[in-house]
Amino acid sequence: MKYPKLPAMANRGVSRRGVLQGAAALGAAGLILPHGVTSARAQTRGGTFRIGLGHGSTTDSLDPGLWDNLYVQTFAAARHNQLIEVGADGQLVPEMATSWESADGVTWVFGIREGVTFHSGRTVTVDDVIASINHHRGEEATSAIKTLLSAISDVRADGQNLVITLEAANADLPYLMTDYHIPIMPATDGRIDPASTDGVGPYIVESYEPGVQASLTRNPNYWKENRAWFDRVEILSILDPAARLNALITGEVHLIDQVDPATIGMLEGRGVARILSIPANAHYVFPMDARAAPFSDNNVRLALKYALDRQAMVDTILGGHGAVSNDNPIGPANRYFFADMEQKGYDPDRARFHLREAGLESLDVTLKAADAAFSGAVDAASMFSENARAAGINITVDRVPNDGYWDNVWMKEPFVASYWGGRAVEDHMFTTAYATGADWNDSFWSNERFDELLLAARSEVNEDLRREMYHEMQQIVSFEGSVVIPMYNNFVMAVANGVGTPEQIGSNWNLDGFRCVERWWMA
Amino acid sequence: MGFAATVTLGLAGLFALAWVIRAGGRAVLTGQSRSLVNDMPLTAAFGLLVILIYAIVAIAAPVLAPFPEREIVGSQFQAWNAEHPLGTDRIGRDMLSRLIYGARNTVGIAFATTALAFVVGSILGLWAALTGGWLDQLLSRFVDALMAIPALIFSLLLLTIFGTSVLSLILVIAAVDATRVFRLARSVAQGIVVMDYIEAAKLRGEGAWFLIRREILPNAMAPLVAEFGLRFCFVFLSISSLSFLGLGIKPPTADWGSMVRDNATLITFGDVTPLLPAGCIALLTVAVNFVVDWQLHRASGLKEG
Amino acid sequence: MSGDILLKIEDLRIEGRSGDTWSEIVKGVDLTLHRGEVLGLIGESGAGKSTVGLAAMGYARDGCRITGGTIEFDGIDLRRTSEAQRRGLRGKRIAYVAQSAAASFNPAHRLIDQYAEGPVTHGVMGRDKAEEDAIELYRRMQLPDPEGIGFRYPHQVSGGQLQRAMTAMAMACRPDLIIFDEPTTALDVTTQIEVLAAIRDIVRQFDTAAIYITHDLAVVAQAADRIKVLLRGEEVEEAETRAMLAAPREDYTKSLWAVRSFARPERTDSPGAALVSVQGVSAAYGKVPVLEDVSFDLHPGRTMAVVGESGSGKSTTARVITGLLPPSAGTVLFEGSPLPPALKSRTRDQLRQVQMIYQMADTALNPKLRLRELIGRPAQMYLGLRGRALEARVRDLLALIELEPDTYIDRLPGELSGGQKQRIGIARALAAEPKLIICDEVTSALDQIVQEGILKLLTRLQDELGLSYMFITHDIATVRAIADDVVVMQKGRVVDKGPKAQIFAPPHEPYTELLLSSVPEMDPDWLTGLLERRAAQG
Amino acid sequence: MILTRVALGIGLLFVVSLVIFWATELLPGDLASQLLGQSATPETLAALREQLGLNDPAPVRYWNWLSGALTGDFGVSLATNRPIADLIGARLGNTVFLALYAAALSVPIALTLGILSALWRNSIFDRAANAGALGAISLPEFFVAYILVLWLAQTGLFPSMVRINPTTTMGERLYMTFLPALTLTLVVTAHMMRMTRAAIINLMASPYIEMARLKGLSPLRIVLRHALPNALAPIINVVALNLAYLITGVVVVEVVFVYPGLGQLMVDAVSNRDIAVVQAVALIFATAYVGLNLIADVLSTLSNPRLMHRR
Repeated sequence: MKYPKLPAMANRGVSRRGVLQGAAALGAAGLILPHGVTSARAQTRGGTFRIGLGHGSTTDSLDPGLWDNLYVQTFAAARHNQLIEVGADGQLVPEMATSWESADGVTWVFGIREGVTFHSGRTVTVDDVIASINHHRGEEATSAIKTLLSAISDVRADGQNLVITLEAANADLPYLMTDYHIPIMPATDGRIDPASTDGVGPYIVESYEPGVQASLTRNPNYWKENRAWFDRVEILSILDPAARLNALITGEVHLIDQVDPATIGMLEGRGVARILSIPANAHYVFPMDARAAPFSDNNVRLALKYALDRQAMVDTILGGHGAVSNDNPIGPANRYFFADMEQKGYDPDRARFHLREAGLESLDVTLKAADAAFSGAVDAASMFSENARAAGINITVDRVPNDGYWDNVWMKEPFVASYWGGRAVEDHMFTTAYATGADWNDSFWSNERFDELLLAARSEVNEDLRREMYHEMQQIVSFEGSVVIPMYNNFVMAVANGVGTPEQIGSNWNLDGFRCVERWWMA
Repeated sequence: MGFAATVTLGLAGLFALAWVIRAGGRAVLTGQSRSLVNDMPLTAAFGLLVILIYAIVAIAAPVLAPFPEREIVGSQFQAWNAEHPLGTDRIGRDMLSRLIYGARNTVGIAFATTALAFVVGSILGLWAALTGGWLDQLLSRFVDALMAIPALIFSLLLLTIFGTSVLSLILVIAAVDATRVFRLARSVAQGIVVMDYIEAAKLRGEGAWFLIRREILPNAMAPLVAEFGLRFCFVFLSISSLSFLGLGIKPPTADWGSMVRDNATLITFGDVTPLLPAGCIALLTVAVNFVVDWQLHRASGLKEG
Repeated sequence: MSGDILLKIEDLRIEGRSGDTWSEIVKGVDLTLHRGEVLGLIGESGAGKSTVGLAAMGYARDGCRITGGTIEFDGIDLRRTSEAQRRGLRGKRIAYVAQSAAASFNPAHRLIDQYAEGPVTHGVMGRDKAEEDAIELYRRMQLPDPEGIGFRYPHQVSGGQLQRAMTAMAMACRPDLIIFDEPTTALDVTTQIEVLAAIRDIVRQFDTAAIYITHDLAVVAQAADRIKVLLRGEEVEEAETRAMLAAPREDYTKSLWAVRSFARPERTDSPGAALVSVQGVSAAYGKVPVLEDVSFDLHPGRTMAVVGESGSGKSTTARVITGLLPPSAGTVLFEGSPLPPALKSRTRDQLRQVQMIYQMADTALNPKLRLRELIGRPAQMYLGLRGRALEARVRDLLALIELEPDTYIDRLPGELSGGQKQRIGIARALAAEPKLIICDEVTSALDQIVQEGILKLLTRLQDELGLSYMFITHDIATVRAIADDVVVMQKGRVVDKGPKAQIFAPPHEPYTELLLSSVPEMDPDWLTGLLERRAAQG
Repeated sequence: MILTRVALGIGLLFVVSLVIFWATELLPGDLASQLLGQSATPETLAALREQLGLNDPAPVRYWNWLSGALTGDFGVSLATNRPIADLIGARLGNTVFLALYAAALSVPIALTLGILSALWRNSIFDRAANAGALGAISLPEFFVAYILVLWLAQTGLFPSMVRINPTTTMGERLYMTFLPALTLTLVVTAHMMRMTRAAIINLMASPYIEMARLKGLSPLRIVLRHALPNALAPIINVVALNLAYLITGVVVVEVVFVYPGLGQLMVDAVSNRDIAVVQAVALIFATAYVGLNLIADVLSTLSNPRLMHRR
């Protein structure tokens, strides 16, 4: 088992940075598509679907503002709907919002679906939606997305419509509304009850024991057709990887996440389950504090970037379920991904060369890692340090407790392991973590040219120019940036043969964008 | 399975070897050491042999190991083959070499820890028993309080606070063990301090330190040694339980406790690799305790444990 | 008396193990016992008398094995028969009475349960019958409250009574033969005779044959028809009791009561000023008072014997003088100046002046230290001797106590005999060059011949070094042998004190009388006579 | 005597709560930062801290907790706002159930093996039992668990994990928790067995055992009726010690078998800095430990006539 808290932490990465993600193929706002993109065939109702997740803690909260791990996220998706769903293909799909549009990008109008009832029987009103959003706003709000929603200056009702006014124009508000933190919950005099499990989602909560299990039964009045095929859903928290595997093998559960890459081969050998490996923009990183020596010298950073065997890491740490990254936070799934950029390989001599450029014969650095950063982080670090020694770089791996990793190590120590959930929109990725002085710029890197380009690109309308700008930015981050990004990791899950899955699986989140509970079925 | 057969065969071999050596000893040795060998049961001989082998391996690790401790020499989880007799681990380091270095690190750490725990625990325990009164009360109650906190969770707390460097690992486990040792030492000493020779020494006007060092300790040795045997082996277990909670020995240091942990998932698929480090621990435990039991028997069957 | 033969042992050979080497400890002993006959088996420790006694039950202790000879009990060869059959005999037809009843009764069960266990498991009688029977036997053994005593636990019953209860238990199945293994040795003189009498009577009443094992001729003389003397596993001689007492053939037999012949010459010189003066001392363990107003003087160069039964406060007096137990009242003067009551507050020199020798040399010597350190430590501490000087001193002391320095200086106590250990205790006391040595029952754990050696050594040292002894003992014979002055204590009080001659010459204090009269004498009729006399006095 | 012991125990609990509180204070980070994790920004942190009352100085918070606890109110879990009572209730039941289950398996086995190997000491049986026991305790718990799962669960004999809900019957419960119980049995049996053996062998040299032999009793009866009663005290103590362990020390097994017990709760609470829960569980553990030791002492007193029936 990982330290009980850890898997949750690993996923926090997603929880924060995944925001706004999900419109891979979508540029302009407001384009509406029919929902139910995943064509359902041969689907049958019935059965009890059991999920074993390497997440969940006895201290998990029901408060949407504090949802932070795959367990609560999946649990939430099973009982709640949001304004907008992200389809398996990445398209925005109307959910509680039937439509959304904005003339200027400042004032947004959402049509709210009528006649939908909560599990408790009440009909959903605009006020419920407003309360659900406001729960994350205002002084006393303690929500994880408080800062993200700070761009909203006003939320009000206009008949059956919801009107949201922003501080400044933002074409991406619809993505914001897909965030899992904002489920539609029943409101009483303008406030939602954070401790309530009442929602409009596909399943009704029967029992819930935090950190142990939740069982739900199908919502007979669910408004979507050909969704929510199972009669019952049970979500179990199984933190120990071996126990998870055993549960799947012995048929106790039908779906597990975080399959230990080392054992994937053997698991497939058993023939009881199949592996779903979904490429995504999520990536593992080793940020270096660019403010302080030795990392303040780009040659040192380059030396390190040439001193690791990325392919070996993908094979070993991810068991091949991922792709080599070129120190590029923008993933292949992104619109402006710079595919033709010169790929850095494992090249000790080149690394030595850069060391000498930096006026160094050898380099001694300490890399702090914990599996809290991402599962396999410590192994990855060990491999890094092994590779690097050939280049005269001595990396001392310091395995620190998972407990408190994000508070005491990340963005505190000069050289650490970390994880990013990736972004569908380049701008968001760069703004969150690479713009000078950004909240989560965990390498404290600053580059004038980069910042200029970032601003320009945001307002640039010419596709080609925009593409070039983003390519240049990726070039800069890759060769001057202060993060080593060895690989993009797939979402890897193992599914019992008895369960039917659509041929397209959502890549915006793990477990088919949390929606496996309503999209999958018993074959 | 073939593995089981190999193991049984190996153990049988060790026993045979032990028997031969003992026979040899009886033939060659004389006097004191002779009588020592004479009343040595086969189990004890076996134990000594195993410990000896471990010691050699630990000391000569760099010579014996085919590959460096931390070097990645191939793909992960290779099956047993000519180049890697025991295959490779999860990031492709040579299993055999890791095991050999593991002997060095694990045994070293375990020994340091246990030794520390015993120095502190037994001295305090003897002192408390000798002095009695409020000091005894104070120490005992405090130790009780510490023992009332589950060892694993307590060390977890401490390690989270002080970090998981080898040093703090040793200190923390030693601290937790020391409480157990204290209890034992105290109860043993209470049986000794009532002896006439202690009274005689007091009449002579000896100080507490002399009484502990020369009068009590030598007579409390037997049960302490026995406890030492067990505690020594429990250190491995503590370490592996801690690495189960992500607080074990830091990579790339090879230590059996963590190695069991790292490869444990493989057992799910009936792969024997994780059995190897576990087996090393088990074998040592049994060996050490065989010797301890024998020593106890010689020191007129004092209680074990 | 001499009915048909009950037990016939021929050429019995038994080996004992040390380490893993076996050595013969019983070397071909023959023994014949008729029904209803009592055979006294005497010898020193290591003579193999207990081993022979147990062999008569076909039993050998752990670490012993019967290697030769035949043991025929009532026609059954105990060496040939199955263990099961031997078990059938033990407790039923051959019973055993151990030396220390206190240790041989199972502390976890009530007396009567342990009594009934034998008869019931052997199917001799039912539980209820067994209980009635027990009460009957308890009565015959003159135990107080025979109905109730059986329902007590061993620790609730005094030693003398336990010894009788155990004899009763042995009688439970009305065996043909009982082995008495030093049944009275651990008892005070006054209780000893009661038990002795009880045993003798019950054996006669049931006409049971018995083997009575002891080291005390005088005791066995009272009970046995015949006496066999053993020495290192071999028979010395065997004879009818009276014959044996009247005319022992072998020198060894004669030497067995030599201690009675040894006596230090009477002192004529008048005592000097008191070395130690105990003045109105009272003391208590917690609430329990153990000493009340004890006063006496102890003179330089003389031996003062403190006599009394266990619990009379002898040893406590010693603890007060040494400072281990600060008195609740009264003072102890040393050479006229008061000693600080508590050990802690005494100076090194004060500590040095008073040394102590203990009864149990085994527990008084740290088993893990070599003689070099055991003896050397005091000299090192008090006299600051180091290195060569220290070694030389240790060697002198060893020579002084008649142990060859080169052989012994590096031995451990475990490698010494009981007598030698006691000598080391003496040497350790001498090493401090004290004025007073307190000897607490130093001889009572030793064989008589060894005792004599120790006593001679002590007197010699006294004459050479002008030491004073405070000699705590319950053994009147020893007192007669070496004391100059005597203090008689009972229940924490001094009941009688004065020069030896005066104490031992009538008229006596009543308690002194009781003590003196209780000392067994070499006369088979002594016990009978004594009992009659006491009965007469009522 | 018992009263003083109880008083001592309570004092001890107090010390424990202090130690635990002090330790959790030293832990880096606090509940707020744990809850928000990476999402934490200074202002949300501040707001949450205020809300959770983490801004009071440590002594104040300790006092608040203590005064609550003294009145039997252990407060609510800061993380989930659930009353600690019902957070712990079910889990305490589970933990105790598992402990008793394991004890019911291990104690008889341990005693039997111990007595037998004392009876036939230095026999093959004795040595084998001894070596086996040592082998068992020298394997990490989770490892024993995995092996059992491999043998007994993957073959479909027993479930590899425990899924109990209010509707599970006793029978199902016993069936489902068999593997965890068996694991724990393997872990604790060895110690108890060795102690039993040692305690009995220790007595076999005493005169009253020889006396029993000379009364012609069978070896078995001698061990059972004459040795065992006097060996009870140490045996009772070691059993109590292991019971305490079964209640307080089984977090690893809980994790492997997904068993909702207190250990898991405690570890979670620690890593979330949910001090109220940590304290409550720690106190339960300490109480179990103290209580069991107390019971052990009382029992061994009862088993000892010397202490029961004064002269």
